[in-house]
Amino acid sequence: MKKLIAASIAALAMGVSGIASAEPIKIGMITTLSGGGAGLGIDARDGFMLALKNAGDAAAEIEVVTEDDGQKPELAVQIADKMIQSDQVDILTGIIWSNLAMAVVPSAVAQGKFYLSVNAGPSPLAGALCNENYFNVAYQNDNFHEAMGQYASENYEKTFIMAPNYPAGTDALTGFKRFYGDDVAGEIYTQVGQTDYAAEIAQIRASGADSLFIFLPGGMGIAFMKQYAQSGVDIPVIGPGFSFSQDVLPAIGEAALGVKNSSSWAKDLDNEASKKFVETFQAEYNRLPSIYAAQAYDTANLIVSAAGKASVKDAEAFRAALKEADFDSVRGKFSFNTNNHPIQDIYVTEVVDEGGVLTNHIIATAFTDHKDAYAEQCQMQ
Amino acid sequence: MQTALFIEQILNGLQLGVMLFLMAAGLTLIFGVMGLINLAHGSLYMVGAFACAAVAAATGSFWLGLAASLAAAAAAGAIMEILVIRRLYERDHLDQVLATFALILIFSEGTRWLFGSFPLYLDIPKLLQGTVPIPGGSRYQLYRLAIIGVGVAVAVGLFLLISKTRLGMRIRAGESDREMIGALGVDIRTLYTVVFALGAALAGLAGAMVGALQSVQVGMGEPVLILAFVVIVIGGIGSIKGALVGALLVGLVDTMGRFLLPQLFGMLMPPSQAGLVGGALASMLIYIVMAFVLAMRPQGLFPAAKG
Amino acid sequence: MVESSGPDAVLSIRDLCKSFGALKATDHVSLDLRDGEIHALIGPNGAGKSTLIHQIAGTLRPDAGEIDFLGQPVGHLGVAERARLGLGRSFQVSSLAPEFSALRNVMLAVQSRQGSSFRFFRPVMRDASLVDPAMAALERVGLKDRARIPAAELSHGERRQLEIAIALALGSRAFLLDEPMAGMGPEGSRQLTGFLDRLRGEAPILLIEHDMDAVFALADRVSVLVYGRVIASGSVDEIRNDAEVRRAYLGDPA
Amino acid sequence: MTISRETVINLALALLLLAIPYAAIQLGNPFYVTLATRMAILGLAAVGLNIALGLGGLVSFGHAAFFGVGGYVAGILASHAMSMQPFNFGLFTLSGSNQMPVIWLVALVAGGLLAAAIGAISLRTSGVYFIMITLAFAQMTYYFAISWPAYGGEDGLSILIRNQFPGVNTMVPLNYFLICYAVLIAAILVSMLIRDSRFGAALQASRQNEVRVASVGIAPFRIRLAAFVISGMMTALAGALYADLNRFVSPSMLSWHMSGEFIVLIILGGVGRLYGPVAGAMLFVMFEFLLGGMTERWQFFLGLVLLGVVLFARGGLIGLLAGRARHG
Repeated sequence: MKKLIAASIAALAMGVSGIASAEPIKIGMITTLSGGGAGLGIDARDGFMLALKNAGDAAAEIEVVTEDDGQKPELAVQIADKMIQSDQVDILTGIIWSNLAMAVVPSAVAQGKFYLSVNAGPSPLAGALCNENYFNVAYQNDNFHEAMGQYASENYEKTFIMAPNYPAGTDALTGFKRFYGDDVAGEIYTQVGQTDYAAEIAQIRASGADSLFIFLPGGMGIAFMKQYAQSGVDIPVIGPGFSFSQDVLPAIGEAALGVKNSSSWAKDLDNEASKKFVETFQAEYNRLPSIYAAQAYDTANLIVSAAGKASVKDAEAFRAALKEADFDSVRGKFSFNTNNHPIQDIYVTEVVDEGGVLTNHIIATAFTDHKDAYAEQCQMQ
Repeated sequence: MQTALFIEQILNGLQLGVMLFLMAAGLTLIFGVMGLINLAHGSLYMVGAFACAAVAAATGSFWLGLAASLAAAAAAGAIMEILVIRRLYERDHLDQVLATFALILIFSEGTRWLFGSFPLYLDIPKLLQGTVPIPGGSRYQLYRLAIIGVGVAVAVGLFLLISKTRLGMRIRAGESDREMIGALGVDIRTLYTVVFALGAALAGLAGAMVGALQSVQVGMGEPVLILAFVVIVIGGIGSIKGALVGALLVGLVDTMGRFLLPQLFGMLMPPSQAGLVGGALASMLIYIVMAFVLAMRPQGLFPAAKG
Repeated sequence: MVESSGPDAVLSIRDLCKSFGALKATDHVSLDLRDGEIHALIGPNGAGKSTLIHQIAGTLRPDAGEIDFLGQPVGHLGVAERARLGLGRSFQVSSLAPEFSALRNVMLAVQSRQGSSFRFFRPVMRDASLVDPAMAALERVGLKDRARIPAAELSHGERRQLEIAIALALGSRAFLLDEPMAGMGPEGSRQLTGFLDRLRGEAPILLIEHDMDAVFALADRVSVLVYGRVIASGSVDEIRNDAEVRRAYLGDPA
Repeated sequence: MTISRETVINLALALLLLAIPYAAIQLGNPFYVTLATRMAILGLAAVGLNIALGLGGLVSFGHAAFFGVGGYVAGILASHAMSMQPFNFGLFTLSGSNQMPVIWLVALVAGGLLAAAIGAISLRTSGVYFIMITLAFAQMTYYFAISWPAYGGEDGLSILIRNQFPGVNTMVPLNYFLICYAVLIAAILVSMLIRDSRFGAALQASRQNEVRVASVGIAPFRIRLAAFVISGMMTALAGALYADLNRFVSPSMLSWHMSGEFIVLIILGGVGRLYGPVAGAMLFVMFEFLLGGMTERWQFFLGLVLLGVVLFARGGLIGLLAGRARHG
């Protein structure tokens, strides 16, 4: 009986969407294309579209609607409602920021839609709030901080740590200390959106630390690095990759040279998929790709691989196809943990000057086949 | 080492205070003379920063940029006054709030239109780069000392302007009796435009100087505007002296709060928690100070003759 | 010049002082208001008459001195509390709710007299316990026909009448009237004089007035205020013949 | 008794708002139901503000504080209900709730308490001081929400499943619209009663002439404080509904742009008009949606329109349609 109903609903759905030979997939991409964080969203969108283009015929039936969330959670929710109710998308993706993801993802998956994260990986979605329809193709937020904690524990004695006073900030420092230990030279939480770090720099100078770990995304990091360089303090800086990725490096300028940071991908990573990605991205957009573009590129390829195996209308089969992660990741090896979050290697990279362009080169591997710390809390069957 | 840190933090507080004074002085002057509340003052700060960054990028000279920021903010202020603000003097505060709120939207979105969403970058001039030694054995950034110096110079200049010059006499007359000054034969419309442009130029100057330290982006004026409001509410609206005292108070309280509160809580709880609680409390501290001042003196520390 | 207040004093003021900087606006003023009388307060412009009224009503705080009303000190009370005790006041410059009709202005006073303004649901215009007394007060001052006109549209004289209607509606135990005749034509002044004459039976009036004809026609007692000091106090005849008053105030060269 | 032109326009507006979602479903564009719900909720918030601003002349630039507190009440109660963790107050514990009536009640109380605290200090001042102080207090709650990590801080707090109303499936957009619409109409009726009551008389009189009110024996401070509290409560209720509409709360509900928007709604519709806030909210949301669909620069044009309204059309939409306001 149940099967019969399911079958007739499927028939109905097909009736609505129009019967096509290959199963069409409609993807709603909500990302940040305006405002201060637009650079990240634009990179993600471009990386995603590039993958579909490179996939050629395999992606012919994939349609993408893109909308700008302006980095505002309410707007993102409104767009998600509209995409689900009016555009009737099958898959949502594209959100850069954790707070927007927390606003959109739980109710989207509760309505039976797939959500694939190209960047944000807030801890609740990896743990207690995990969902079979939510796949994170990027990282769990703590991962890069954990890698730096690991690196610092091997290379430094007294690290001073600093992050903004908001959940991603506390997660960052918690993640760092998970592998470094609690014995830090100092720990400061700054205001979100703070633009002047004179008071903090004074404390860092006075602390006698031998290294400084910062997590200050976006404009905060740019402002801090400029002021830090001017202050005459010469304690080496380390941080997660987001603060020193390709999109922000030109803004920080020389002050970033030599900074060690962590990433799951860098453009000198030696594999075929990565080489093709970097090459075609530069040809298409005439700039170097960032980690955001790389993750979105992988996300699109994951969808293409799943679409080749199952119809998106058959949620169960499509979910299984996604979970296989049977695609050529630019990160080399990539698989999903029980909570649908990545198992991947994380590298330590260093900012170098490559013929006048600042970029990151891999110098070490911090973790091999790293899993996040929240999978145990995920009750997903 | 602790003394050095303390001195450095006090200097940081002074620098923030001085920067707030540049904003608050214009706001309070405009309110004192014209009785107008201008929410778009933060937009003039932004205009100054963008003008400085754009000109500095084009010419390679921070100093030309600084001159441009003064000129651009003063011009934007004068145009704003002539086109819009002039019609608001006789209106109630509600209309003034609304119209200047509309101006913020226009300025912010207009600037984004012209310059794009990405922050512009402005560097500290070569001359002021580096640090100088301060008592206690530490070093302090030269540029921040220069900002303090500029702030003190502006404060002295404003004081002289208002107490010694003809323009100052007219401003004082305008503050005490708007009709009398008309009767004296002063062209009141021009006076208002000049005062508005002066306030705008101060805001633009602040924006340019701070822009070099931080980043130049759309919306940068709004947090500063709200701090400036707190400053003039504490100081007494319409009083330049109040603006100075209020600005220094807010600058010092904010900086020292962020510095000392986490340490204070650190005596009671583990450091990571102390950082969170102390940080949360520090971000509200100036508002608590404001509430306290108002509970004692509803007209602020230096109430102007009229409100 | 300090006079003792009789046992029937409704309002009595002792040694009131108020300075604005160097200017002594009120300089050890003592006076009282007895049941059933009209006590006129006269003096040249700037003598401090309005400042005195402000202190009695509570809008200004005196620097020193005492104010007793109905046998109890009121110096520490606010404007609203004094008004609720029964100190009714009219203003030198008309002070009304301009958008409200004459009727609603008076109803506000009735509402205050009845106690709570914290009633949220019953529409006032359908509340006879408010409308009827207010109409009655308007009728007494001759404004019944103008009840529905917004206060802003009333003539100058009508606003004066409205202020008195408000004081009436408050059920005041004493009236402080600050130049009620100002801006009225001769006919209006004559009518108002007659009205105030009858009003004194209801509650005593402390009257500030420039119109000397009205003062001399109405007042039981007159006090003369010059440079913040009461220089003379007595019956109309005594004041008319007081040399100091003639010199200081009426400009008599003698 | 004749029915005034304004009453006719008010009725027409109320019916129009009610008609939008039904038309949207007929036209096969269910997203407009969400837009209409937004109109109703923002209208409710502005109806609340209008009690302080329109009737009392209290230009509060900090009503986002109440809106946000209402939102956080909904989010926090729901998250505790979801995780089955009761609130621990030391001596006793209280469980969370996902029932809208309970949430609304708590939101009203929380909004009222916050308004009483802010009002008690702010109302000691007037004019520009009042505007700036209310703004500053709202900023204080904003920074508090951002830096207090227990309930999401800057990230905000998700309500996974919309809270429930007895007997109604609130996840159906039309049902939720009807709930919000009913609350809006009830709030308008309450504010009408208040306007015509003794309290309303004292409140409106103290806007027109504070000294007069005091001199007839009514203390304006207490009247204003009560009005501010009622106003804050209504706006907090709107915040709780808004949180459930988005199934998400974040500090941006507390930002000063939000406070500005509420004032804008009132001005667009017409100050002191019963339905002004509703007319304003309908205009604003429509404007935001239509212009936002056409250009990313819609705020620029919103600014121009707003400037035009303030400078040249002070009566707002209802003023244009119904002519000058009359006060009985």
